[in-house]
Order: sequence, then structure tokens, then C-alpha cells
Amino acid sequence: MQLKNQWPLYYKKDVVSHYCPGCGHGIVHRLVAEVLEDMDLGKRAVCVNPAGCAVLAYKYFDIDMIESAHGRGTAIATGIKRSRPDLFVFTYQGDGDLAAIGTAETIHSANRGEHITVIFVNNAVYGMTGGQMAPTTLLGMKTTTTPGGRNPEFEGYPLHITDIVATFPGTVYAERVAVDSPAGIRKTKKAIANAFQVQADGLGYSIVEVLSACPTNWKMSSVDSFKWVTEVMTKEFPLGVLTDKRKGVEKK
Amino acid sequence: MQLKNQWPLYYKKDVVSHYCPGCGHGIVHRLVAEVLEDMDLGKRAVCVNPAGCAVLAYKYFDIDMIESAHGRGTAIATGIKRSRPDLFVFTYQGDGDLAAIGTAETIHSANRGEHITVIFVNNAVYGMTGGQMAPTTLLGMKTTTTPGGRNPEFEGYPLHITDIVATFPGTVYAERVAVDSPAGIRKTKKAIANAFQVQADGLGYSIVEVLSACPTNWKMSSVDSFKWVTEVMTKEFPLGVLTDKRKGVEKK
Amino acid sequence: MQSHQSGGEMTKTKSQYKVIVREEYCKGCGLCIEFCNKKVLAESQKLNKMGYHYAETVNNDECVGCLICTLVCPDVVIEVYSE
Amino acid sequence: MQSHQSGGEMTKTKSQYKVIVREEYCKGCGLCIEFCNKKVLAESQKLNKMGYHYAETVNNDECVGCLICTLVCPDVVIEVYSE
Amino acid sequence: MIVTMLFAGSGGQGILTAGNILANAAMLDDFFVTYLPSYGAAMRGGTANCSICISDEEIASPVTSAPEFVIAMNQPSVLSFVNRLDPGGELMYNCDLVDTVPYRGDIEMFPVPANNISIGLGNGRAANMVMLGAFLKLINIVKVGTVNKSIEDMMSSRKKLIDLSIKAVAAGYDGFPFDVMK
Amino acid sequence: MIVTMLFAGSGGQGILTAGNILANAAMLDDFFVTYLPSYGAAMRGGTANCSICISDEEIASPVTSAPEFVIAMNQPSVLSFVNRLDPGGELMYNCDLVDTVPYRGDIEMFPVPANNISIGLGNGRAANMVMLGAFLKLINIVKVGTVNKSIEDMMSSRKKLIDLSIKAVAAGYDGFPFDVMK
Amino acid sequence: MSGNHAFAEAAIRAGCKCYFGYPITPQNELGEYMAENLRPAGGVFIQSESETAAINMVIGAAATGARAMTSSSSPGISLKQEGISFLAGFELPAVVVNVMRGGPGLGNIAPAQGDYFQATRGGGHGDYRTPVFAPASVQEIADLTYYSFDVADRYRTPVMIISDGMMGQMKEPVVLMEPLKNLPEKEWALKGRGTGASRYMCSLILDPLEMERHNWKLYRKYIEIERHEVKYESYMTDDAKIIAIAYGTTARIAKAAVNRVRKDGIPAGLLRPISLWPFPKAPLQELAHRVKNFVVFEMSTGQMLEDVQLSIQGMANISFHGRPGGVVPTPVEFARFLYREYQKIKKQ
Amino acid sequence: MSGNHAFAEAAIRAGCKCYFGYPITPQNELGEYMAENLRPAGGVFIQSESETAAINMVIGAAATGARAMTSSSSPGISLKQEGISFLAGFELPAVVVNVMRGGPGLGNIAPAQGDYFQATRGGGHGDYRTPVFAPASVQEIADLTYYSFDVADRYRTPVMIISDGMMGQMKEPVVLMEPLKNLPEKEWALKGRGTGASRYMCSLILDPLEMERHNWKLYRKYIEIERHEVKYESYMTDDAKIIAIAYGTTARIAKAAVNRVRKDGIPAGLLRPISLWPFPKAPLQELAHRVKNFVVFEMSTGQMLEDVQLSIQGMANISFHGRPGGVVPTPVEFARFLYREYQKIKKQ
Ligand SMILES: Cc1ncc(C[n+]2csc(CCOP(=O)(O)OP(=O)(O)O)c2C)c(N)n1
Ligand SMILES: Cc1ncc(C[n+]2csc(CCOP(=O)(O)OP(=O)(O)O)c2C)c(N)n1
Ligand code: SF4
Ligand code: SF4
Ligand code: SF4
Ligand code: SF4
Ligand code: SF4
Ligand code: SF4
Ligand SMILES: [Mg+2]
Ligand SMILES: [Mg+2]
Repeated sequence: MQLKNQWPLYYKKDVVSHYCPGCGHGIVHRLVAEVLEDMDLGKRAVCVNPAGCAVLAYKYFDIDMIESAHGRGTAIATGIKRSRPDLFVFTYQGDGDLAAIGTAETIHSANRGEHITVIFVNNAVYGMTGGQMAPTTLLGMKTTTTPGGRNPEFEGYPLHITDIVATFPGTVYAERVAVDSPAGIRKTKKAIANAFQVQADGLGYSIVEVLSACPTNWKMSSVDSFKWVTEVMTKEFPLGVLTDKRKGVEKK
Repeated sequence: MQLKNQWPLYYKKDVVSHYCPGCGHGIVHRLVAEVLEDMDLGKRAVCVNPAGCAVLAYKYFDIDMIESAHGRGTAIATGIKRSRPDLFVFTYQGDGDLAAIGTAETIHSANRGEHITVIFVNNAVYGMTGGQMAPTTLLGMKTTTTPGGRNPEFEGYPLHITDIVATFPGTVYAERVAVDSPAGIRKTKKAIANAFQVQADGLGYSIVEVLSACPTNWKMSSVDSFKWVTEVMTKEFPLGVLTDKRKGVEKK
Repeated sequence: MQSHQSGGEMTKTKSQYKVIVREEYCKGCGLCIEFCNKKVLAESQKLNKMGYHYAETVNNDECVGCLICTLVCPDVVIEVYSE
Repeated sequence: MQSHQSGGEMTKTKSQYKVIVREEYCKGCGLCIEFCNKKVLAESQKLNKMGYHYAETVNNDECVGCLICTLVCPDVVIEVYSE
Repeated sequence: MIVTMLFAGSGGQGILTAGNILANAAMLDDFFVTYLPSYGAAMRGGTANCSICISDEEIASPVTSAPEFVIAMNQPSVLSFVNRLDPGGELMYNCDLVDTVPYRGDIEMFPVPANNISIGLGNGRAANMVMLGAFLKLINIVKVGTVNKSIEDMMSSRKKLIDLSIKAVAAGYDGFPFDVMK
Repeated sequence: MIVTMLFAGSGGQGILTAGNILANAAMLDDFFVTYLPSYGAAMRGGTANCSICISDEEIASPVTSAPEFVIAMNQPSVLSFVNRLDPGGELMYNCDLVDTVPYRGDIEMFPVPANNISIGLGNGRAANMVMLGAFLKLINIVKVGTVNKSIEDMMSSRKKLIDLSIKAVAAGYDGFPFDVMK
Repeated sequence: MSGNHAFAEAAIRAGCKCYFGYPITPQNELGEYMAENLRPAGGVFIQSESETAAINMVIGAAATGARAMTSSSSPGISLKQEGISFLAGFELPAVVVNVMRGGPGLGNIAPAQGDYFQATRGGGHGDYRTPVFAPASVQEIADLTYYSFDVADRYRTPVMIISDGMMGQMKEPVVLMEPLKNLPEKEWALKGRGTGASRYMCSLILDPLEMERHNWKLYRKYIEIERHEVKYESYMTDDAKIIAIAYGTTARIAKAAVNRVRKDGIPAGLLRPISLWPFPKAPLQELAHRVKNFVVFEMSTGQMLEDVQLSIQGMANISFHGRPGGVVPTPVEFARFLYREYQKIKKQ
Repeated sequence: MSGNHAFAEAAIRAGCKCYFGYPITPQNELGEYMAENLRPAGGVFIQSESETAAINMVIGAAATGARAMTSSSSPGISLKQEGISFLAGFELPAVVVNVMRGGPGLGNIAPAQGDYFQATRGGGHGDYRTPVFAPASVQEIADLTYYSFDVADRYRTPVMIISDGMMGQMKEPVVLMEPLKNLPEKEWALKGRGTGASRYMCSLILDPLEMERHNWKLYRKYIEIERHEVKYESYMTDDAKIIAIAYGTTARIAKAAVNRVRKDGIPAGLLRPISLWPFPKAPLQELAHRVKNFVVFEMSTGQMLEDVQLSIQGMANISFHGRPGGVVPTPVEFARFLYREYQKIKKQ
């Protein structure tokens, strides 16, 4: 008998992660590890992990890793990539990390067209700290800091930061995907591969926004939270390629 | 004989400003003071002035003023306006202040739809500190930190932050104008009046980006620098209304 | 890789795949159960050491080896073997 | 407010406006000189106390009171009076 | 008098709720109380626990370095905390989820089939309340009535949950000590 | 020996350039030198100034609280700095832009018509170099030749500017002291 | 009531009208309580985009004369340093809560006292000080929070309250104070010039001599605060031969340790600084005339230790026992240390 | 060469490959020099979007083993505090220059020494220290910058150099050192795992006991630094009866003052701390056995003063003369103060 689903080379084996049951982070992690292996990038990869639920990602990925202060991932990645352009550098960030405290770093690293890749896990909430509002929280959504639901009068609107970043000349590839179903997961892997290819080819900045479930803070079952991504979240954050400036690449 | 050009009520009289000859700040200051008077807002106005050449604006405006740490103007304005919604609150900021260090505050105050107005003086350079590159510096433009001209390989592209902010639902009014000619100056005054009106009517966030000359750091004569705004800068930063979500208002 | 060995016949055959849920790693999220079109997996009545109702293989015969269960599992718990 | 007093006539008349450059406040940027369509203003040969070649009224007669000079002056230096 | 105890279990087992209800009840009964939850990791994987001190005088330190009681809802909790027990201390554990208890000659042990009892009440989710009930009987300091009141306070209007919880506490209280073969 | 001086003028008058050239020349002539510009305000409105110390031994403090020489290019500079002069100190000022010098009995004063001389050379922008030339004559420490070399160093390849500057220095040096009626 | 809730509720009762904060463990419940309760009470709650933004929103609100507050934990407090320096420069009143955690860097979320230097020496730039209070019970959290708003207004200064995860999470019974109503108006506040003269608030003072005057003015204010705002608790110090010095969480534990060793006849006492700046220098000096042995307990590698050394100026022995990194020491551990130190003395 | 240029050129010669900074007066020339010269020399120059971003870029570059640097002035340094704490937690080498200005708040751009506490006590959160050097001439700026990179690498720690606008702007002749080539590789650096084991760098250590071990490890490192990296200059202290203590700009002025009063027969001397942390405690203590009068000069309201008090521990009199806010005191002023203090002594 032969194992059909090989354990990803750059994913530490048999570690029980700290993620909650059904958390999308686990899926995105595995996909990233698979793509690193498929594209043979793992040996020269450095991942910058965030303050957020993925702060412990270094316990799971089996590549060189560095943690960042909350929100500063892309600044650290900039330092690494500029110092060692031969390395493959990506950040892994949550929506609070990337779109709230890290707004300036996100915008300016993209605008400089840094040759880095950003894996942006949008779960519409601050997971790590127990479910506060994120910039991406949907209108009306209840969180611990919007007990009556997010009210645009007070808290404004869900921020579409990937759309912003996609408008920059230096952003070569930007796509929004969702790990909400087998098809969504396959697309996510494809998107990550495209984004990684941009950097591997020396073209510039790339970002993949992944809509991802946080069953714990959404107070839903895992299955319901996946459905919620599909049915509700993608209405506010439509999926698709937001920009693709690669030349000579067959566009799908 | 009668003086045709009255001294603006909210502008301190007969103070020699510290601005360089031909500096656009002086013009924008006067326009703001005039509009405050025209709309009778001066009595309840609070202006947040930046770190930048306009750091001394409190010596010129004759209204309540508070200085901000570099880039934090809109956060301070948020604090003021939320605490005292009856006040008329605006920031006066440069391009380094608003679009570099203040990026996150700019984006999020607009996205929250704060009821404040931002007067954004874009002179494509850090004036105050002696002519370093700003996020708005044009490609190829020489500054003290881009001695060979801004190179997109290293420094990325001019950032169009007002265009970003204009995409937010909470941004009711955004316009880009230029104080580069009598007509431009008149339009600027109009734009400031529109933006102020938005706040006065309790509609939400408004911003006016003013392209403005910095003869000193551009190393041009005043007249040439005004021409440069018209001929070169507006190519990168086209003038016009970027969003206008006022209802029932006659659009021009 | 191999296609159906006894195509066309309507009698139930043993699947060529074997689905193993490493129960001690399972957090019982139920995603594999939900997304397996063949209803191969189900929630166990028992709890594992972490206190979760883990997934278990209840209908291995139906498995078509599509690997959807491994695709959706956030915790790399499931192993699918082929003969 | 009043329109031309002797419209149609080609002889040069004294303007109804008086343009005063408060020279001690002028920074000599030359913007008023540049933008006045009537060439009423010019750069003085002399320097003021701040060390600038200030603007001076050289052709008051041509002034049409359009206030463009006051509009462009960054330092609120110019006063235009009407009779 | 000062009694120190530690409730432990996995994140989803309602251990903090049980501890909170007890602490609150003790306050209602006019004791000095400190309640210190483990906090922060918003992750269900790990263990959650809370330390409670109940005393009739001011409590200098809320830290129960060597608690007199450990109430453990699952296997990892037993392994983590049994050695912290004060000599002469007492361990109450959920025997439905605990296979092995490391040997310590100097403590007493009380198994409670909390999950099964809860399932018996028609809902497996009240195992924490069963444990609480049993524990009330064991320590005999805080009154069941006060605990019921505390439950009502904490669960405000969720009537069904209140009823279930009160029933579960009673079942634990009445059934204790349990005679379990392992 | 230590000589302390302060150059002052408005931002656009090239006062820092003149000071820099002198400081550099003094270094070339093997003196210990400190050069401290006023800095920061990127605004032409205000005054600019720089303090220079030239000494044949290590300079402990670069601050010229009471300089022996003040070189003032315009009226505001004179007003600001004349009172800082050491008793017995010397004030050199640009009489083309200075009307009044506050009375101090204990200093010497040297007017230089720097703007007019510069205009006479065909370009009004070298007034700073005229002042520098006159000042070289006054202090008689640094050689004109070295200053010319320093000008070449600092202005690298801008040939025209170099020529003008050297001419202006010479004009100031040769013309000093000037006989000016005020 | 938990410590974090006590911070929030006491602030509301002290008339705090504006709260701005950014989530960070272990103080999230503070902001969440504000989200739930401040807006309904007519106040302002904003979850800002960052700690930097939060402290600047506080500046804005405080400038209008409103009582304003922010809270965070160690890394977030580092991000507020520029803003705190501005508050000091502007002379604006505000209350800043630091529920400390293990550091440096991300550290962990366990209770620690590693930000003492930052709090008491001004982690921000320039010549300024902030009053710093350190509560040791949930009741005291409430009391000191309430009081801090007064101190802030009285001296027009930011005030810091430092605590840690244990104090923030711990629940204890609390007696709350009456809500304050009708606070006096602040005539210096920005409120639009109306028909009067315009006001401006700035920390930029280009002229050094003027800036110096401002610095000395602040300095005199700090001297005033040092004179009037020292707070501490003496516990069994009267007959003590060995005195523990500890604040906040460690002070509670030290108290238990003192009680324990007293049972064995060891004449131990506790001096608990409640105000960390101004530090209770004088009382310590006083004690040092008589008592020759001091023990400093901290959940750090030794920071308050320096203030003790500065106070005692070589007049007595000082020993130190520290547990950094989020380790909460036990009463037994402290008692053992006291015991050992006391044996050493007796031998001398 | 100006002080700001000397910082930059010495860094380049020390093998600094990456500079990240954000403009702020009075240190703009440092970044501008880097913009002009570092990229052509094969290095990296980025003008970052903020000081916060700059220090985090430094973290990234340092993590790859490159010698990295940033610079700023007071408010900008406040914004870097979180990052500096992370550098300390990560144990990453880097050099941070603070060309101080008047504060608090925006203050002004004139020379000041108000950030001493921030620099020496860790303005950031958690238990850490940073070596701090304070040059007093342009030559020393160059020398200490060059040296700081060594110290940073040797101890794997951020190193701070503090200076002020006067030192930054002032031009003096400088003899520059040879450019360093072929720095040893750092095996701990991130460089991709290749075929080896993966590395990770983190400051998050959730387990308090492990975190505590890390804290004590850092602490031992700091003790090492205290043992080996104390630097100071003694000037005419041998026969002195009154000793001035001052660093950086004030030390230059104090030296002139000492020279001046020596001419009047007053036996004054100067102790100039070059390393502010570790502070030259031992040499001062030594002196205090013999000399009973010390005068601390600072361009602040009194910060290093505390370190002097900590060192001298009541063994001698300490008086203080400070000029905060950007006022640069004069040699005459210091001399007068020395003179007055000396008269007081003689009377006693
Ligand atoms: C400076 C700073 N502020 C706040 C925090 C606390 N913090 C850690 S993670 C986080 C937000 C996490 O949310 P997100 O980025 O969306 O990641 P998720 O956990 O949802 O994946 C916060 C606020 C911190 N560590 N540092
Ligand atoms: C935290 C901080 N960083 C840097 C500075 C220095 N600084 C003051 S103004 C300024 C930029 C000014 O440029 P801009 O905002 O474009 O205004 P302008 O002067 O061009 O009008 C900088 C970098 C500061 N004061 N504070
Ligand atoms: S809190 Fe949410 S994001 Fe974090 S691990 Fe749990 S499910 Fe995932
Ligand atoms: S430097 Fe530029 S922006 Fe600043 S005052 Fe001068 S001209 Fe205006
Ligand atoms: S491989 Fe496909 S059919 Fe088989 S268990 Fe998994 S999901 Fe079901
Ligand atoms: S998806 Fe994985 S973790 Fe979830 S129930 Fe299935 S096997 Fe268990
Ligand atoms: S008013 Fe018009 S015409 Fe008259 S001087 Fe001014 S610009 Fe010229
Ligand atoms: S525009 Fe104003 S400042 Fe400029 S030259 Fe004319 S009068 Fe003078
Ligand atoms: Mg999130
Ligand atoms: Mg600008």
C-alpha cells in the first residue's frame, strides 16, 4: 500500500498545532509548504511570521523563519530581501497585522515593489487576542469590541487593502481566494504558486489574500464557518485576480 | 479709497511668515483662512498642524490650533472631533506627513469616515527637513536622498494616496487641485469650501490635495516652480474631483 | 492510477483505497466528514485524548481516493493509501 | 464696481485702482509680476531689509483691479485700493 | 481559613465558567475570593485553567503554587497538575476522559464520570457543572443554593442552559462520591 | 592661539558657503578647526549663521559664545549678533544692506559694500565672497591662495562659479579697508 | 470584578469620556468593557488602527479638555512613547494603563514587571517624567484609576498605571466609588476661539532659551509632584530588622511571605511603593537609618532596585531576588529568601 | 568632515551594508550621505516610510547577518523603541544613532541631552539593556561608530550612539580607518535552510520558565558587557579636588572650563563617560574615595546625575548644573559654576 498524500517536506511532522479545530490557518500552512516543495523554494526560503494566531508558525514550517513585531512583517521582509536578494522571502500575516497596525508597511512595501510575497489570511477578526474587530470585519458583525455589530457610523467600513495594493505599479500579482471548499483550496494553492513564481522570476511584489474561517471567534461550527466564508464573506470580498502584470504568462 | 482685498479675519496680521519666497503654503494658508471666514467656521474651528514646513502655522492662523507629532494629525483630529462633535476640525498636512509616516492614520481615519477635513499640501518633497524624497516625488526627480533621481527599482512609484482614500465609502469628498496659477488658486478655494461644507453638513470625511510649489527644494525660481506644477506635476497627479458623495448637491 | 477493476458491475466491491484517520491528531472539526462526497467518514462517539470527537472511517468501501478529505483537513490528520 | 469711465477712448487714463506693495513684507518671489496681465508690477533694483528684490508698482495706470496679484501673492503683501 | 484550588481542562470544556460560578458564589457567601484564569491563548487546543482562593480573611497572594484541590477535566490536565497538589491535597478528575493518574501516595483521589452523567441528563455539554456539583459536596464551604444563584447571575437569560446547569450541579452533588471501577 | 568668529546673514546669501570655504582652508593650512552651522530651518526667511574656531591647539569647545569677529551680511544679523561680540571684538558688515549698527563703544567696525562690489564684478551673487576676501585681510591668518584652493575643492567642476568667487575674494581682499560714507 | 474591568469601570466613574485602544493580551477585557459600556454612557470608544494612533487620539481628546484614557501591554506601550512625550510637552492630562507582560520583544503574556524603567524614566524622548502608580489589588486598581484622573488634571500631565496580567485577569470583590459628575471646565482646552483670542497647543519651541524655560517649568512641576504624590504602604515595618520592598503583584506575594516568616519569629516587614515615580525615597531613607537590611523583590532582573539604591545611598545592605519572564514567584520562595537573608544577618 | 558624515563614512568603512532611515533634523546629512555613497559601494540604502519601518528593516537585514544601521533624532528614536526591544530579544546586532534634539514632544532641533534615560534604561519594554556610546568629537564619532559594529556583533546586541545636533553638524578634521573587508560569517544568520536544519528567530517564548532562562541569559550578557565595555576619559583628575562629570558636547565644554579654572589655580578635573551604559561606576567610585566634590554638567534637567549618584553612593557631594531645551552652555558658564562650587568647599 502506498500513501497517496505525502507529508509536505517543509512541514514539521506529527506536531499538533495550537490552532483551533477547523481553523483555516492550518490549511493555508499546508498549502504554502506544498508550494515551497513543488517549486523547490524551501531551501532558500525565509518566512516572516506575524503577531497573530500564526505567531507560532515557526513550530510548523520547516524552513528558516523570523517572527515580527505586530504589523511589521513587510518591513522585516524588505530588510531581508534587500540584504540577500537571492533568498526567497515571504510574509504570513493576518488581517489585523497587515491591514490595521501594519497599514503603512503594507502600502509602502508594495509601492516600492519589494520583491517579496505576502500571504494574507483574512478571517475578518483578531483571532489571537480573542475576537476583536478587524479592519476587515463585516458590517453588522458582532465582535468583542463591536458588541452591537460593526456600525459604519463609528467603525467605518471593511477595508479592502488588497484592492488598494493591487493598484500599485510595483504590485505584479494580487489575487483573492478562499479556503472554504475543496475547489477554493485548490485555487488557493494555485494562487500561492503564481505569487511565489513572481518573486522567483524576479518580477516584483505579489500578494495573495486568503479568506479563512475562524470558527472560534465567529462562534460557529467549523462547517458553518466554511459556509459563511462562501456565502457571506465573499460577497464583501469578491474572489479573483486583482492584478496580474506578468508578461508573457498565459493568463487563465 | 477703499481696500479691495480685505485681510482675512482668521489670519494674523502683518506677521512675516517663515516660508520661503514663492512657497505654496502661504497661498493655501490664506485660502483656508478666507474660507473659514466666508463660511463663518473660524469661531468653532480647530486646526491640527503637522510636522513639516507648516509646523509654525499656529503663528499665522488666528484660530484654535494644535500641533501634531509627525504624521499623526488625523488621529489627533479624530480625538478632537469625537470628543467635541460640535467643533469644526481639520488637519493641514504635507505629503511626507500624510503619505509616509502618517499612512495608517490617513487611511483609517478616512475609512472610519471621521467627520474631519484634510488639507493635504503635496509638494513632492520633504520641505522642512531639506528636500528629501517624499512618497509623492516624481520618477527621476532629484532629491537629497535620491541624488540620481527617484528610481522605481529602488524607491517605487509616486503614491496617489488621495485616490486611495477617495475609494472609501466614508470619504464624502475628495478633490485634487493646484495653486499654480490664478485659476488654480480660485479652484483650490472652491475645493476647500466644498470640503469644509461636507463637514459643516455633518456628512463625513473630506480631503483636498493641493499641488504646491517648493521653489527652495526644487531649486527653481518661484515662477518656474509654478510652471513645473502645471506642466509636470499635474501629469503625474491629474487634477479633478476624485469622489463626491454629497447628495442633492449640484455637481459642477 | 488504476481504473475500476470491475467496471460496469453493480455489486459492491471493496475499495482499492484505505482511509486512515490518525485519531490522536484529529480535532474533530468535521470538515472531512462534510466534504467527502462518498460519506466515508463520520464523527466518532468517543473522545480522543485531546477531548475531541474525532473522525472515523465508517465506509471505507465507498472511497474513491479523491483526496478531498486530506485537502480540507487543517491538521494533516488523514492518510489515504492506495493498493 | 464702476465700469470704465471713458470707454472707447484710446487715450491712456489714470486707473481707478491703486496698487501698493508693502515692500518690507515682500519676499521678491516675482509671482505677482509674472501673473499680472497688465505688467503693473516689476522687480525693484533695490533690496529690502530682508535682502529681497521686492516687487514695485511701475505701471499703476494699467491696473484693472483684477486682484490677481493679491491672489497669487503667498505673503499677503499687496493692497489694491479702489477709488 | 484559606482554601486554594485549581480547575483545569481543555479550552472547550467550560472550566473557566465553572470556576467563575464558584468564585462568584463564594463572594455572595461573603468570603474573600481571588479568581485567576489562565488567559490569552485564544486556541482551543491547549489547556485552560483557573486558580481560586476562598478565605475568610484578606488574601495576600492569589497564586496557588501548591493548591489543596485540583479539579481536572481531562488527561493532559491531570498530568500537568497532579504534582502541584499540596501534600495531603485532593484530586478530583473526570474519569470519562482520564485513563491514568500518576502515582502519588500523599493525596486523595476522587473520580467523577462527568461526561456520562451529563449525557445522562440529555446533553453532554454540562460535564463541567457535574464536576462543580461534586466538588461542592467535597469541600463543603459554599452552599449549593448560592451556586445556583450564581449560575443564574452569570447566564442571565439563557433559561434552558440555567436549568441544565442546575440539574447537573445537583447530579454531581447528590451522586458524590462515585463508585467507579477503572 | 584661538580665533573665534561668526558669519551671519539671510538664508540665501551664501553665508554657510563662505564659512565652509574658510574652515576648509584653515584645515588645509594645518590649523585645528571647528565649523558649526546653524541648521535645520529649510526656510529662507530666517537668518543663517555659522560659528568657526581656528586654533593651533585642540579646540575644547566649538561654541563661540562671545566671538572675536562677527561678519554680518544684512541688517537682522547685525541686530542679532553685535551684542554677542567679545569686548574688543570686531564687526564686519555688509553696508549695502545695513543701515544702522547699535552703538557699542568697545568694538571696532568695518563696513564692506559687498553687494555693490559683487555687482561691479558682473554678478550680484558673490557678495559673500567679497566679504570673505575682506575678512581674510582683516584676520591675516589663512592665506588667500589656500582659500582659492578651498574654493576649487568645494565647487568641484563649476568653473564659472569658481572664477567669479576667486575674483570676488580678491576684490574684497584688495579693497579692504573700505572707505564708505554712511 | 476582574482587574481589567475595574480599570475600565473606575475610569468611567471618574468621568473618563474617551477611550482609545488597540487589542493586546493581557488587557483586552479593559477595551472590551469600554466597548460595551462607555458608548452607552455617552462616551467615546474607538478601537484604533494601532497603539500609535490610540495615544494620538488621546492627545486630541485631552486637548478638548475631556478625561481620556488608553491602555495596552508592553510592546504596545513602547509604541506610545512618542505620544507620551508629546502629552508631557503639551502638558495634557491623560491616563495610560500598562498591563505588563514578559519581554523584551513579543515575550509572552504572563505577568511581569520588566517595564519599570520605561515607565519611571520616561521611555520617550526629552526631559519629562510621568507619575506612575502600581496597584496591588483589584480594589486598588479601581481606587488608583479614579485617583489618577485627578492627578492628571491637577498637574496637567499624563499619568501611568502599571500592572500585570495577573492583576488584570484576577477577580476580587470591589467597592466602587460614586460616578463623578460635573467636572470643572478647563479654560485652557481647545474649544474654538469663539469671540475670544485663539489658543494654540504646541510642544515645538524653536528658541532654545524659551524651550529651556519650558523645561524648567516642567521640572518644577515634577518637583511639586515629588513633594505631594508619594504613596506607599508600610506593613509591619515598626519592629522589622529586614524589610522587603516590592510593588504590585510581587508586593502581595511578599506580604504573604512576611506573614509566613513572622510566624517563625523573623522580624520582617514590607514597604510597598504605590507611586513608583515619585518613588518613596524619604520613607525608605528614614527606615534605612534604623534598618540595615533590605530585600528587593521584582518580577524582573532588577529595575526598581536602582531606585532603592538611589534612596538608601549606601546606608544599608540591599539584596535582590528577581523572577523575570512571566514567572510568578510563590510566597514560599520569597519567604525562603527572607529567611536565608535573615540568617546571614544574624551571623554577622 | 561633519559629525553626521563621519557617522556614515565610518559605518561604511566598518562594513555596514544596510542603512534604513527616515529624515529628521539634525541628522539628515547622515542619511543623505548614505544615499549618495552606500548604494554605489554595493550596499543598501532605503528611506523608509517611517522610523518604525526603518528599525524593522534593520531587524530583517541584521537577521541575515549583514551589518545594519539606522539613525534618527529624539522623536524618531521614541518610535523605534519597540523595534529596539525586539532586537534585544532576538539578540540581533545593529547600530542605532540618536542625534538628540530638544524635547519633550517636537521640542526643537537644537543640541540637547534629554534622551539619556531613554538610551541607558531601555525606552522599550522588557528586561534588556543596550550599550550606549557618546562621542565628544567628530574623530570620536568615527571611531566609536566603527567600534560599535564590533560590539554589536560580539555580544549580539543593538548598540546605541547618542550625540546631538552640535556634534552632528560640526565639522572637524578626521583621520578615517581602513575599510573592513571579509567580515566573518555569522552561523546563526537566516540564509535559507539549504540542506541543513531550519532556523528560527523569535522573541516569543510562551513558557515563563523558558522566558526566564532567556532573560537571565541576556542578563549575564549584560554583566559581561559591564565588565568589558566601560569606556571613559580622565582629564586632570590626578590632583583634582573637584571633578566635573559630563559626556559628549557638554564634556567638551567642561574640558574648556576645567582648563580655564586651572589657570586660576583651581584643581579641577574632568571624568568623561564615553560608554553611558555600562556607566564608568568603578572609576567614579575609586575617585570618590579621595575626591569629595563632583559636579555633573548636562544639557538636561538631570539624568546622568542618577548614574553618578548610583556610583558614588553617598561618598561625596554631587552638585548639578543643567541647561535643557537646546541651550548650549558656554565654557565661561561652566567655569563660573566650578569656581563657585570650589569656593563653597574651601569655606567648609
Ligand atoms: C504592538 C502590538 N500590539 C498588539 C499586539 C497584540 N496582538 C497580537 S496578534 C493581534 C491581532 C491578531 O489578529 P490578526 O492579525 O487578524 O491575526 P489572526 O490571529 O486573526 O490570524 C494583536 C492585536 C501585539 N502583539 N503587539
Ligand atoms: C517622528 C518624526 N520623524 C521625523 C520628523 C522630521 N520631519 C519633520 S517634517 C518632516 C517632513 C516634512 O515633509 P512634508 O510632510 O512633505 O511637509 P513639507 O515640509 O514638505 O510641507 C520630517 C521628516 C519628525 N519631526 N518627527
Ligand atoms: S482563534 Fe480563530 S484564527 Fe485563531 S486559531 Fe482559533 S480559529 Fe484559528
Ligand atoms: S522648503 Fe519648500 S515647502 Fe518649505 S517653506 Fe520653503 S518653499 Fe515652502
Ligand atoms: S479520498 Fe475522497 S472518497 Fe475517500 S475518504 Fe477522502 S474524500 Fe472521501
Ligand atoms: S478534517 Fe481533520 S481534524 Fe477535522 S475532523 Fe477530519 S480528520 Fe479530524
Ligand atoms: S489688480 Fe490685476 S491688474 Fe492690478 S496689479 Fe494686480 S494683477 Fe495687475
Ligand atoms: S507675490 Fe508677494 S511676495 Fe512675491 S514678489 Fe509679489 S508682492 Fe512680493
Ligand atoms: Mg485575523
Ligand atoms: Mg512636502
